[in-house]
Amino acid sequence: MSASVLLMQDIAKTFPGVVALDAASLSVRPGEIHGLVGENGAGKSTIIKVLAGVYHADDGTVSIQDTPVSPVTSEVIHAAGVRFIHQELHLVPHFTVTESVFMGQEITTRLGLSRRLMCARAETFFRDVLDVEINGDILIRDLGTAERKLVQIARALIDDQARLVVFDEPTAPLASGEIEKLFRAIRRLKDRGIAIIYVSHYLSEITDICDRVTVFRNGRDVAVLDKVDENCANELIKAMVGREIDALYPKSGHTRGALVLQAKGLGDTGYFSDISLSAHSGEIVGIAGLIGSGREELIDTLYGLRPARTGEVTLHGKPVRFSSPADAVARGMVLVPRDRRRDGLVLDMSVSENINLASLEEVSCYGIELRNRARERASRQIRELDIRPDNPAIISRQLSGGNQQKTVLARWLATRAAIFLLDEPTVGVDVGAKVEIYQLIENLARNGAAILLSSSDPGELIGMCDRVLVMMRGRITHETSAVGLSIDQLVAMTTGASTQNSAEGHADAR
Amino acid sequence: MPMPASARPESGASGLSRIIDAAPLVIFLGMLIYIGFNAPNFMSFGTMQLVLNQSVPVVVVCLGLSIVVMAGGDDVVSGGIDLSIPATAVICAGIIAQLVTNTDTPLLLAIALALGAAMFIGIVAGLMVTRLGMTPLLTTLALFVAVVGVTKVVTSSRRINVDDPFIIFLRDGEILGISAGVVITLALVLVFYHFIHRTKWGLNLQAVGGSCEAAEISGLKPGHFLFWAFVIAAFTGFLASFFLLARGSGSSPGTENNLMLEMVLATFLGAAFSPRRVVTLWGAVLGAVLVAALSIGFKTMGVNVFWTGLIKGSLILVVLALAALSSRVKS
Amino acid sequence: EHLSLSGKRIGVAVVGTQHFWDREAFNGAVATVEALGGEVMAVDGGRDNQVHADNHDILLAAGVDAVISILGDGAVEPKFEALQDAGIPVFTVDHPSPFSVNNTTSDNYYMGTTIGRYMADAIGGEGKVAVFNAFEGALRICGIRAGLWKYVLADYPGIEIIQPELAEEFANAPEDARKQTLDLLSQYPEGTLDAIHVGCWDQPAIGIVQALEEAGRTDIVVTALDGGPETLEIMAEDGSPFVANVAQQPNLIGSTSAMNVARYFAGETLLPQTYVDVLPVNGQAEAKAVYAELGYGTLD
Amino acid sequence: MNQTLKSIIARFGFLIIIVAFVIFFSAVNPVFLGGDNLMNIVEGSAILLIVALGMTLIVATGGIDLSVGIALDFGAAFAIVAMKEYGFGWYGAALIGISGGAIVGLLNAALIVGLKVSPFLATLGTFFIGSSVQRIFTNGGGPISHRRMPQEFRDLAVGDVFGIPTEVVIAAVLVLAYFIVMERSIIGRRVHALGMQRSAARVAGLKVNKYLILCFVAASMTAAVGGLIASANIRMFTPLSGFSYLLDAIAAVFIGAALHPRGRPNIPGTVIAVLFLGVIANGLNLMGLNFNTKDALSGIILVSALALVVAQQKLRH
Ligand SMILES: Nc1ncnc2c1ncn2[C@@H]1O[C@H](COP(=O)(O)OP(=O)(O)OP(=O)(O)O)[C@@H](O)[C@H]1O
Ligand SMILES: Nc1ncnc2c1ncn2[C@@H]1O[C@H](COP(=O)(O)OP(=O)(O)OP(=O)(O)O)[C@@H](O)[C@H]1O
Ligand SMILES: [Mg+2]
Ligand SMILES: [Mg+2]
Repeated sequence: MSASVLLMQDIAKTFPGVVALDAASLSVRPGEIHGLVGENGAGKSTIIKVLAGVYHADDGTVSIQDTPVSPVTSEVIHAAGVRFIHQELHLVPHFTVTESVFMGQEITTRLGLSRRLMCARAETFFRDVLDVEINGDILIRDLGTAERKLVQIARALIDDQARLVVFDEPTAPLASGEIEKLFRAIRRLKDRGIAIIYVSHYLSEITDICDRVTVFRNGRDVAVLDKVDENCANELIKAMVGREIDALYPKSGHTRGALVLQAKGLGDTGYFSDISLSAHSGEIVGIAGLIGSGREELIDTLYGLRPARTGEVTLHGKPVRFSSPADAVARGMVLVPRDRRRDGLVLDMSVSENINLASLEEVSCYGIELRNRARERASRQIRELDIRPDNPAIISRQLSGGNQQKTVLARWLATRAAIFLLDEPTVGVDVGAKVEIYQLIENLARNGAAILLSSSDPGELIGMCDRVLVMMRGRITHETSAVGLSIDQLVAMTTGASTQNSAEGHADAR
Repeated sequence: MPMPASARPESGASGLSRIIDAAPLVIFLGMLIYIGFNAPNFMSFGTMQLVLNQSVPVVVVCLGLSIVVMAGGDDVVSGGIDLSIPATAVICAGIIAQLVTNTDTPLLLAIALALGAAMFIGIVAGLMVTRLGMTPLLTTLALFVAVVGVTKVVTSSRRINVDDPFIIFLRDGEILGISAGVVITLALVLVFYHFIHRTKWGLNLQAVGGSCEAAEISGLKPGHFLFWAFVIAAFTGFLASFFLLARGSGSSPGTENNLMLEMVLATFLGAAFSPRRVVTLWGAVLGAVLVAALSIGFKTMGVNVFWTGLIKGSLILVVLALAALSSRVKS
Repeated sequence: EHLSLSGKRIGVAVVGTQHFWDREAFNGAVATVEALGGEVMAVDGGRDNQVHADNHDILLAAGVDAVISILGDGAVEPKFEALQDAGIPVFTVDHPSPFSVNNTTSDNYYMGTTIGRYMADAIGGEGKVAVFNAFEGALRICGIRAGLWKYVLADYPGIEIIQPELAEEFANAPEDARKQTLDLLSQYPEGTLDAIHVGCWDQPAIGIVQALEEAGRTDIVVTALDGGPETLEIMAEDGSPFVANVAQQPNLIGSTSAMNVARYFAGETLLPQTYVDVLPVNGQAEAKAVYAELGYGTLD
Repeated sequence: MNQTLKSIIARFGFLIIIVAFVIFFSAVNPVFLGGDNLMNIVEGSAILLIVALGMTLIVATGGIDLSVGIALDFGAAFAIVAMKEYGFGWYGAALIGISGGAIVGLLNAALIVGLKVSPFLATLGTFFIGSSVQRIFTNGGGPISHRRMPQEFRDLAVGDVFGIPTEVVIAAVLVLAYFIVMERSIIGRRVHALGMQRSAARVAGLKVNKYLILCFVAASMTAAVGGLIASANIRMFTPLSGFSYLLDAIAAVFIGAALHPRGRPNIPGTVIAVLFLGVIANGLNLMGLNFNTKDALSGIILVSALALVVAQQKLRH
């Protein structure tokens, strides 16, 4: 047996103006789960794409099973048994599960497709390998996010030729219950002798599942950890960021002000019902819940993206009815959406255009844009939030995830909104940028903003919030102070394992 | 213990949503039934056959258009669309008519030349879209203009009669008591259906249109499928030219505009009929036949000719709005 | 004469209704069928000859008692044949066909020669002439009109027809002709062009006159055919460059065709062609007179 | 060497093509470069330019408007009828004509914003309905002629302002207005944003629906201005004549967008493209070709020009 399934050495890749990879190496041993971590923009995705044959490296060598591969093309790599589970759920919504699993590798007879055979194969695969029951004839668009991820996995593995599977941030769209499903599936793959590269920003996941970890920084591999346990998180952070991070979450000490946002009996058939909540100025209120718990729909409804069927919302004591986000923004309530590439930024506009998009009046005179003022204003925000690169003219699409998220925040900070709805604000954001974003949120609260923080990261909720609301199956099942709340307790509540309203008593204790 | 897949529950709302799903089709059929009771002779075998007969050229080009839409995605502006198919049909008809009638060229040679012209158009469209990355709407619109222009040179903008027995057979012939054109078209539809829904290539083509990234990740080359979709579309234009020649007993100038409008209408109306609200082969065929039935119905009913456009346009908009509405209710 | 179509359903197929002539012939036929107590089933080809031909199938399927078919090209012939085979008599308007009982029409030969003479006279028998002539090859009646116009001009060796001939558009004809004329005028400066003729109809002439006025060119005369109310109005203006036309009576033609249907059912024998008078219009005074005579109103 | 050639094409490709055509046309017919003829080209392009301005706005919102021709027709029809039947003065008639266009825009907006029909299909529907309404109103499509219209109205088309033809002045004013709104104002910024990524613009608090309605109404009203000029040009309203501007307007917008460094629909690009189309049409007219050949050539030139502009844009990146 060879010493490594994959050996990438001194890979270099430069984009116009950006050195994405600068002599980066990566070595994966047979049958191991190999973690790959690093800040946003460290080059993780780029090296994966070099391996996939999407980008051609400027320099460096790739060998698989000790055989050099050159040139690296998607065909060769696929033939060598390397499979990719991309971060994005690239699936055709109106295709069936079977069609999606076998896309590009359909089984045919002389008469054409053998749909029944494929369907049976897919269902067997789900049952035997992934330990789930998924109907092969169901449409992708009727599936939950976790199942879609599993379909992606099945597509990569169905031909039984996989030796190395690359997961790029697979858990980003998942909630903790679903992550467990996924981990079980990954461990089963490992048991079958398949090597795995696991890219993630969640260090707890890395320490949980990986055997070895490579750390990237600025386009280089800066450390390889051969032994991974719960205690090496700090070591990882230090290698990633290049400095110690003493605390992920800023110390909070909020003074709770006036009641700003209140919802009573909010409901939308099939998604959530009877939701009552309140947020005060200077307060961070968390919303916990699995995907499908109605958390996302609730946030969208508050922001006017979806109509509320029942119930009412009051802002500053006045009842409001938002028919579109514009109404919400006009009243000082803003949203940092969970899908920043779709809803957060106009990707083909520059950073400056995006930052000014919600407050164009302020950079205009009689409706005519004052370009210099706009640019200066954007530059100021870029500097303040340390968005990199610090060029306001750069197209937002070219920014890394963390910097894109900061751009969205920068836009809203510039409007001096009073209520912030934050939907998964740190998904896909590296640890260093996370700390900065947390600090920004903290500052907002200190300055009197009311913040609703919806997240699937229990640590984040406990670390940042004053109060946490837990949603399950479209209802708020718990309301609890975050003080003294443990991650286990919170997970138990979101998954329904905990039935007693343990912390409800001290909801308003502080 | 295996966990059940958490598909979105289909109970409760499904009754209502199924009614809304079917509403576009129901409205159309309702309209036809109304016409049936009010127009003399409408509900007869003859009229049905007439409806099918008259929709034949549109059905054939609709096959091509729906394949391009399937491969390119159904956003009309940025996705796949091929407006040049009717122009291809018209130039092929022009070439065949001109050569056969005015130069005594053997029919087969004329057909071969027409096929060559169609393939050329398809390849140009395909290359411009896949290689240059031009928007299909613009590309095929411009090609439409150019091809119609060249057609004028080919035919000198004249009406050309064709009385070749094969063309006459397509017009008047019968197979098993049903008009030959209809039977041949039905066979064509079945072949295309098999090709798109029962072969690997067809499924992959749909995948490319459904999600370009998904297809790419699965090792499919979107450009390849889109290119061939345009070539196939041009081929349907070539096929349609025979039915144009048959129905007009030759080639008449100025057929392309109407054919284009009807093709687009039928194909996208077909999407409104399909429960998933996506362009499908059957939907397009159904759309073409129903629009023809409606037109003939209005004419038979004696609706004022100046008003038919208004009634047809409004009805179609109602149907499209309902379709849009129901897909909004669903999501 | 007490003709009647009561109890009869008459199909009226018209190739399109945008053009004055088509529309008036259609309206004349429809009104007369209804006045005679018949029921009308009208179909419109939207100016697409194929659709027009197809429409005859619908009339056949609907089982009408007779068909009046207005204009159209060779695509309708097999349809006429099918109608005839089914025992449904076909009456054509401005479309001679072996399968029609009767064709009611203007004398296109007379129109072509008359306008040729008028134009030649207007320019003193010599000079350069531009012609808009897109339909000569496409439609038989246009072939007759333009062909005979040229036939007459052959008698005037001093008249030269500028090559290539121009092509008017059907949709937006006046505006398109206006632009083309402006281009033409920059090519043929003052004194190098004497007349512009429209070979088969007169809508483009509206734009041609416009262009001449805009360019301030008084050295060019305009002639055309059909004599619709708009063009007669233009001819009736003082100093109009539009000097000659031959007016048809499309409404009367349509109406006559409908009468012929009634005559046929009354057992009368019809001649294959019925000619409806045309009214030559030479100059301003005649334009005013013809305008009044055709019932379009009065022009002061 | 190959590299320098590429960079030259990348930077000046389209310009080279225009210049090449100008040289070619003037070589074939010296009249082409005459002052009269150049003015002909500009004047002849005015209506198309006006229609294309509205189309640029619509394409910037990510949509398309197949009913601009109907708006143009309505503009012409409403104005002519207002003057002829109701005795309105020229400015009253102009306002009524523009309101006629607004009706078309409002119908589009209602379908697109209210009923969520896609712009392509919605405006196609409007096209059918609008065409039919014209036929009903004109008893089948007869022109409405008004030879004795007020001279002021007629001057919209044939008058001049300080020696510049009025229609050119109107087009220039509209170009300027559109340029300021689309390229320099915050409205334009918002329109571009919602055109590029609707969902993100919505979440950013832009009143997407309001802007869509505004854009469709504005585009139709602009086309109606074109209709006013068209009706003044020939002193009558010809039903269904607006359709002939549609394809050229779309082509101009997309050629113009391809000329933009980031591929956005833009006013200067549209202006250049319209003039290009005008040069081609005029030049071919002056070449003295058989009219069938002329149509074929202009179509082939259109396709090639498009391919070239896009190739040029690709080379630039
Ligand atoms: N197509 C591209 N064009 C230009 N620059 C790029 C491109 N793709 C990536 N980059 C740049 O290369 C660098 C590495 O990006 P990469 O996506 O590999 O980072 P990453 O480690 O995957 O970050 P994240 O954790 O945010 O996903 C970044 O600075 C990024 O901006
Ligand atoms: N395709 C969808 N579109 C909209 N909402 C959906 C969709 N799929 C699921 N949901 C929402 O999610 C809710 C529950 O979904 P799901 O069955 O995935 O949850 P679950 O069974 O609680 O979670 P798990 O994924 O852990 O099994 C649904 O009632 C619905 O509100
Ligand atoms: Mg990445
Ligand atoms: Mg990433």
